[in-house]
Amino acid sequence: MVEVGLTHFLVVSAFLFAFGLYAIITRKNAILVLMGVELVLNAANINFVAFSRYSNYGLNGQLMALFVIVLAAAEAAIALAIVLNIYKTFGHVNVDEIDNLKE
Amino acid sequence: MSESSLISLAVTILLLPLVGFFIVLLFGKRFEHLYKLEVGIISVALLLSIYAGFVKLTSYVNDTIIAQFTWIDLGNVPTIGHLTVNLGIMIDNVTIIMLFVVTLISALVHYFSIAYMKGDIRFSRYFAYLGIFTFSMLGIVIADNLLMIYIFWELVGLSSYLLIGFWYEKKSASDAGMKAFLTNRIGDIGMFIGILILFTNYHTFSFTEIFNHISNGVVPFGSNGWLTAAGILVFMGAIGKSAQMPLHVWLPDAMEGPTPVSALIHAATMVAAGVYLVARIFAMLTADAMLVIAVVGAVTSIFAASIALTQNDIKKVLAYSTVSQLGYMVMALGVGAYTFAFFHLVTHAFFKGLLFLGSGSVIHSMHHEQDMRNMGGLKRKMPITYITFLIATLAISGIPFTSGFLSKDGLLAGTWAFGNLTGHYLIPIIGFTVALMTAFYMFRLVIMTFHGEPRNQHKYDHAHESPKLMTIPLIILASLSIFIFYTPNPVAPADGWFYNWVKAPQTVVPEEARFEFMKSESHEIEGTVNNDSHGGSGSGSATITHSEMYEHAMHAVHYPAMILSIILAGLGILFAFLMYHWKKIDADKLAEKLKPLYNLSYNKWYVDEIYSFLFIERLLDFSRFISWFDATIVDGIVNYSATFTRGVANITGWFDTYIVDGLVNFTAFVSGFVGLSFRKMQTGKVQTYIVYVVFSVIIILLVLRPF
Amino acid sequence: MQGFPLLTLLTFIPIFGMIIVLLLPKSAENNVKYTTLAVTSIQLVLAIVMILNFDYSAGGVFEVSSFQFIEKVAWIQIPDVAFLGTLKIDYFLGVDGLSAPLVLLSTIIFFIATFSSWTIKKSPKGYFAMYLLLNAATMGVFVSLDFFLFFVFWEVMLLPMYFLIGIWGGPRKEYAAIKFFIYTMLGGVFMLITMIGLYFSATEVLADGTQAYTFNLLALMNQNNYLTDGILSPSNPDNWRFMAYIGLFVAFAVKIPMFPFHTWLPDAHVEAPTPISVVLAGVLLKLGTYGILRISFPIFPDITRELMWYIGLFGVINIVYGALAAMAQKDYKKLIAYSSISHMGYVLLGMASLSSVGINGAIFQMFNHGTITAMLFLIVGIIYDRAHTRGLNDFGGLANQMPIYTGFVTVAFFAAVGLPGLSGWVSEALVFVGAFGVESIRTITMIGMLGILLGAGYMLWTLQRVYLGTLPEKWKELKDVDARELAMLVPLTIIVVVLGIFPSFVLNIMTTSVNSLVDFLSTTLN
Amino acid sequence: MSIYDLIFYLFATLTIVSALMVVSSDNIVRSAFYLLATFFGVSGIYVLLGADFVAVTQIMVYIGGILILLLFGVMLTSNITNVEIKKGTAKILPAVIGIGILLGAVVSVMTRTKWKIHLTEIPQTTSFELGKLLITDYVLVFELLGILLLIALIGAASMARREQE
Repeated sequence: MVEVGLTHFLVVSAFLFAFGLYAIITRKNAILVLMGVELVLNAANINFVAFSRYSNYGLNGQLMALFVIVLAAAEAAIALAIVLNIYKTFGHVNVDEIDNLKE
Repeated sequence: MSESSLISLAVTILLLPLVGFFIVLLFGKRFEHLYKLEVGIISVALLLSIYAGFVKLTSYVNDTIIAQFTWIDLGNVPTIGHLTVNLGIMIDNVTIIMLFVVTLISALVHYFSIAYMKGDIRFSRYFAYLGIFTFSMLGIVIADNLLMIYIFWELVGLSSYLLIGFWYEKKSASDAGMKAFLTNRIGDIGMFIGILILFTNYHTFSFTEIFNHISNGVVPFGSNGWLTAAGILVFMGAIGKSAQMPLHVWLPDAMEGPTPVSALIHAATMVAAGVYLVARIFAMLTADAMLVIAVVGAVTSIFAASIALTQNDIKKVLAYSTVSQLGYMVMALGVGAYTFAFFHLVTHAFFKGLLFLGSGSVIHSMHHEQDMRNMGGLKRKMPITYITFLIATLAISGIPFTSGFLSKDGLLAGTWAFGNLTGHYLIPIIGFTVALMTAFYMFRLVIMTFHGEPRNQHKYDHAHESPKLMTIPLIILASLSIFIFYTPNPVAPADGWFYNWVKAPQTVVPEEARFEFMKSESHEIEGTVNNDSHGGSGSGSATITHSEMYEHAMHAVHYPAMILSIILAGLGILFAFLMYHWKKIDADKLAEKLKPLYNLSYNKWYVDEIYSFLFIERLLDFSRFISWFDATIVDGIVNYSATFTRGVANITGWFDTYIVDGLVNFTAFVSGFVGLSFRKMQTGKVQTYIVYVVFSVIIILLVLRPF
Repeated sequence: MQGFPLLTLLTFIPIFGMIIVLLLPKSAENNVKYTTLAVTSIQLVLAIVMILNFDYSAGGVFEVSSFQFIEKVAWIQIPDVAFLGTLKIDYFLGVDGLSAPLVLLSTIIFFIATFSSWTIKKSPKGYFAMYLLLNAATMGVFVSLDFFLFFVFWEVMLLPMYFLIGIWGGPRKEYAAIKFFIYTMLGGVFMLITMIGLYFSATEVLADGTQAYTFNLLALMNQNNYLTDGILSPSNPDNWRFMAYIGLFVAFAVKIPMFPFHTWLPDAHVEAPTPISVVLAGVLLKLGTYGILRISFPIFPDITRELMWYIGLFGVINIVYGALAAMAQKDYKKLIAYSSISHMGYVLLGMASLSSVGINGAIFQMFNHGTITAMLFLIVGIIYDRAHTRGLNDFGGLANQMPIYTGFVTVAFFAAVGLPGLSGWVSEALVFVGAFGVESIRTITMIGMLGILLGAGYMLWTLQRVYLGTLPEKWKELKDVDARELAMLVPLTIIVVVLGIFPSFVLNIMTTSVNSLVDFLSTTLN
Repeated sequence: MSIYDLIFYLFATLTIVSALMVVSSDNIVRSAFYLLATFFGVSGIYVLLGADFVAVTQIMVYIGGILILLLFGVMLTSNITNVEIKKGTAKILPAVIGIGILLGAVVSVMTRTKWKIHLTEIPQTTSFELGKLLITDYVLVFELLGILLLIALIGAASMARREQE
C-alpha cells in the first residue's frame, strides 16, 4: 500500500461526489436531493483543500473551501425555504412530481 | 341734409331689422309681446326710408352717393400691390326706390302676419326671421359692390330657407326650403365665378371701379368673350334667385311657407333681387349676354304662364304667375328696356304682394284651404279682399288706369322696339302672348275664387272677412296699384316722375361687343332728349343714358303696343269669363281635347320629375358609389395592404418555422437520437436534466479519454 | 416681452400639468380635471398675450430677424462626431404670421375640449395626462423652427393620440387606433428620410466659425447654405429634391388627410371620444397643411411651383370627393368626418394657388375649419351623449325638443355650408378668389366650386333629417343643452360669427407673413 | 503504514461508508444522521490535510448549521411517523451504472494523472494566514459573501414565512 498522497484524497472526494450525484438523481425527496448536493459540495471542498496542501499556492485553496462552506450555508437556507414553499403548495416534496416547468 | 347723413340713414335702415332679429330671436320666447318691437322697428325703417327717399329725390336726384370702407386688408401683395377688399354703400335713385318698396311691403307683411300667424307656436321667431330677411334684402339694395351683393344674396337665401321651412314639421316644407337653398346655390356658383372673373382682372368688387376699367377698354383676360361670360355668369345668380328657367323649380315649392312670406319674399322682394342684380350690372352686359338674358326671360315667362293656366292651387297659380312676370322683367332688361323693367319690378312688387296677401286672406278665412275648386262666391263674404284682389288682377293683366298697365305696356313696347331693331321678333311675340295668357289665368283665378256659387258649402259658411290688420295692408297695396302714384297721364308712363328718376345707365362695354343700335355713332342727336338725365349707377361722368335709336324705336311702337296689349288683355279676360263664369266653353272638354298639352301644363312640364331623375337621383347614386368606393376600394386597398403585410409576415413566419427550422429539425432527425428525444427530454423534472448532464459528462469523458 | 420664454411656457406648461396630474392620487378625479382646465386656460391667456404683443408688420417665414418670441438654445451640440463634424440640434422656437393664428386656435380648441372631456369616466387620470401630452406636442409642432425638434414633437404626438383613441374610444377602437398609428407612422418615415437628406445637404456657420450640417429650418430655406453636391441641393444636377418633396408631402398629406390617404380619418373620428374628435379635427389636421406651408413650400420652392397644379387637383378631389362621400353616410360622426376632408380640400386648393389671397384664405380656412368642425363634433357629441346613437335616420324633429341646441346647430351648419356672415365663407371665398386668379388651376377651381353646392346639400339634408320634421316618440325625454355644453358652444359661436363679420382680426396677423412667403416662393430658385 | 495513513483510511472509510448510507437509507432521518457522520469524516480529512480552520468551520457550519437546518426541513415537511422515502426503483439500475461509469472515469483520471506535487510545510496555525488573506486579497469576495449571506437569510426568512391569512 502506497503512502497516502494527493490521489487518495481525490479518490475519496470522487466517491463522495458520485454518491452525492446518485442522491440527486435518484431520490424523490427534495431534502435528500439537498443532502446529495451537500455531498457534492464536500467532495469539491476536499479537492480544494487537498490541492492546497499538495501545491505551492499557499492557503488560497483553503480559503476557497471556506467560501464554498459559506455559500453552502446560504444555499441550504434558501433551498429549505423553497422546499417549505413547495410543501405548502403541493403538499409533498417529491421533486419528480414537480414538473410545472414543463409548460 | 348732407350726403354722409344720407349714408348713415341708409345704414340705420339696414341695421334696424338686424337688431330686431337678434333681440326677438334671443328673447322672443321669454317675452311674448316682443314681436311688437320687430313690427315697430320695421315701421320706423319704413318712415326713415320714406324720409331718405324724399331727401334723395328732392336734393340729390342726379347724384350717386357712394361710401366705402376697407373690410379686409391683405397688405402689399406681390405682383398686385396693395390689395384691399372694400365694402360700401351706394345710394342712387334705384336704391332709394327699392328701399321704400322693400320696407313698405315688409312692414305691411308684418302687420298682416300679426293676424295671419296668430297662435302659431313659433310666433315670435317668425317675426325674427322676417327681420333678418328685411335686413338682407336691404343689404342687396344698398350694396355698391358685387361682393356685398353676394353676401346679402346668400343671407337672403338663408332667410328664405328659414321661412319656407318655417313649418318644418311638415316634410314637404323642409324639403321645399332645402330645394330653394340648393337651387339658388347652383345659380350662386355661376354668379361667384362671374364675380371672380371680374375680381381677377380688376382686383375690385365695386361696380363703379369695374365699369371704369371696362370703359377704359380693359376687358377680362383681354377678350370680349370673357366679358360676355362674366355677364352671363353673374346673371346665373339672377336665374336662381329670380326663378328663371331652368332654375325656376324652387319657387312654386316655396309656397309651402306661410302665405305672407310668399307675398314678401317670393313675390315682391327677394325674387326681384335677381332683376335688381341684372339692372346693377346692366352697364357691362355685352350684346351676346343681353340676348341670352332676353331669351332666358322670354322662355321663362311663357313657360311659367303655360303652367299657370291649369293649376288649381291658388298659391301655385300665383307662384307661376310670379315666375312668368319675373321672366318679363328679365326679358325687358335683356332687350334694353331698363327703365320699364325696373318700373315693372316696382309695380309688380305691389300688386303681386297684394295678390298674395289677398290669397292669404282667402286661405285664412277658408281655414287653410288652397284648392280653388273648393272655393267660389267669396266676393259676398269678403268684399274688401275681393275688391283689392280684383284691382291687383286688373293691374297684372295690364288694364288701363292701373300701375301694371303702365309698366307692362312700356315693357312690351321695349321688346317690340328690340324686335324692330334687331329682327328678333320672337321675343315680342312671346311677350304679347304671355300678356294674353296672364289676363286669362288671373281672371280664371278670380272667377273660380270669388265668383259663382260656392263649391264647398261647409267651408263657405265658415268663411268671413279678415280682420282689419289684414285688410288695411290690402287696401294700401291696392291704392298703390293705381296709375296716379306713378304718372299723371294714365297712358304715358314717360310723362311720370318715375321715368325721370330711373334712367338706363350708359353701357361701358367695348363698341364691338354692343348691339348695333347701341353703338355710339348712332348718337347723332345726343343730348336733345335726355339732357337732364344722369348716368345712373355707371360712371359718374357719363351724360348719355342710352342709345337714342332705341328710345326712338320705343316711341314709335308705344301706341301700337299699348293698343295691342289692351286688346290681348281684354281677350284673355273674355276667355276667362266665357269658360269659367258664363260656362259657354266647357273647360273640361277643352282640356280633354288638348289632353297632351293639358297634361304637360298641369304637370309643370314634368320638370321636377326630370330633374329628380336626371340629377338628384344620379347625384345620390354617385355619392353612394363614392362612399362605397371609399369604404371598399380606397380603404380596401389600405386594409388589403395591411392584410398583405401580415400575410407576408405569416409566410415569413411559416418559412422560418417549417423550412429553416424544419431543416434544423431534419438534420437533428437524421442524426437520430437527439432529434427523436428532443420532446421527451423536456420532462420539466430537475433530476432528468441532471441525468442529461451526467450522461453528457460521461460522453465527454469517453470522447476525450483523458485517462 | 423680450426675454420672456412665452413659447416655451406655452409648450411645456402642459407637460408640467401632466406631471401634476400623474402625481395626484387616483381618487382626486376633480383635481385632475381642474388641473387640466387650469393648464389650458393659462395657455389660452398666454396665446392671447402673444397675439396682443404680436408685431403685425413682421414677415417671418424665412428671416430669423422678423420672427417673434424667438428662443434659441443649443440643445444637442457635440463637436467632432466621426464624419459629421459638429452635431448640432437647436432648441429653436419662434412664431410668425403663419403659425400665430394656429397657436391661438389650438389653445382655444384644447381649452374647449377640456370641458368636453369632463364626462370621461374611464380612468380620468390617464386620460388627462395623455390629453396634456398631446397638447404639448401639438403646440411644439407649431412653434418649433428646427426640423429635428419639429420631428420630435410630430412623433410624440402619435403616442397620446394612439392611447386616447385606443383606450377611450368606441367599439372598434383598436382597429381605428392602429390604423391611425400606422398611417401617421408611415408618413413619419418619409419625413424622417427627407429630414436626413436635407441635413446632409446644407450647412450653417456656427458661432466659432466652423461649418456644420444643420436642421435649422430657416437655414434650410436659404439656398446659399446648400452644398454643391448635397443629395437635396438645388445645385446638384442629380439631386433627389423631387422625390424628397413627394415623400415629405405624403407625410403631411396623411395628416391633412388628403385623398387617397384619408381613410384613417373617418374611422378615427367615429371611434374617438368626442373631445378627441374635436381636437383631432380642430387642431391635428391643420398640422399637415401647416407643415406644407412651413417646410415643403419654402424649402422646395422650385418643386412647389412645378407641382402646384397637382396640389390644387388633390385639393379639388378632396373637396368634391369628401362632400360626395359625406352625402351617403348614415352615421352622423362619419358625415362630419368626411365633411372635414372636404373642407381641408379648400385649404389645399388655396395653398396651391401660391398667391397671397389664396394662402391667406387657406390659413384662415384652417382656423375656421378648426372652430367650425370643433363645434360640429361637439354637436354630435351632445346628441350622442343623450341618445347613444348616431344614426342620421334615427332622429327627426329635435328642433322642437331641443331649441337652443338646434340654434347652435343651425349656426354651425350654415358656417360649414359657407354662409356669408359666418367665418367659413370668408375663407372659402378667399381660397376661391386666390385659386381662380391663377391661370393654371382656374379650371379645376371651378370644379371645386361644386363643393359649395354639395356641402350645402349634405348639411341641409342632415339638418332636415335630424332636426326638422316630427319627433319620434322615443326622444321625448331628451334634454336641451346644459351649462357646461353652453360653455363650449357659446365661445365657438361667437368666434364664428365675429370672424364672419370682422375677419381682419385673424387675417391681419397673417397677411404680412403670407405676402413675404408668396414673394419668397415666386423669386427663390427662379 | 504510518499512523497518518491509518487515520486517513479510518476517516476515508467513515466518510465513504456513511455517504453511501446517506444515499441508500430508506429513512430520511437516518440519512440525516449518516450525513452527520460523513461531514465528520470530511472534517477529519481536512485536519489530515493541515486545514485546521476549515475543519473546525466544517464541523460548526455543516454539522451545527446546515444539518440542523436539514433536520428541521425533514420534520417540517414530513410526518415523523411517515418518514419512509418514496423511491423510484426503475431508475436505480441505470443510475447506478451511469454513476459507476462516471466514478470509474473520474477515479481513473485521478489516479492516472501525474500530479505535479509540491508538498508544502503545514503551517502551525492557518487562521492567522487565512485572516490576512481575507482582508487583503479577498476582501471584496469577503464583503460580497457577507452581503450574500444577509440576502440569503432575509430571503429565506421571507420565503419560508407563512402567508398571513
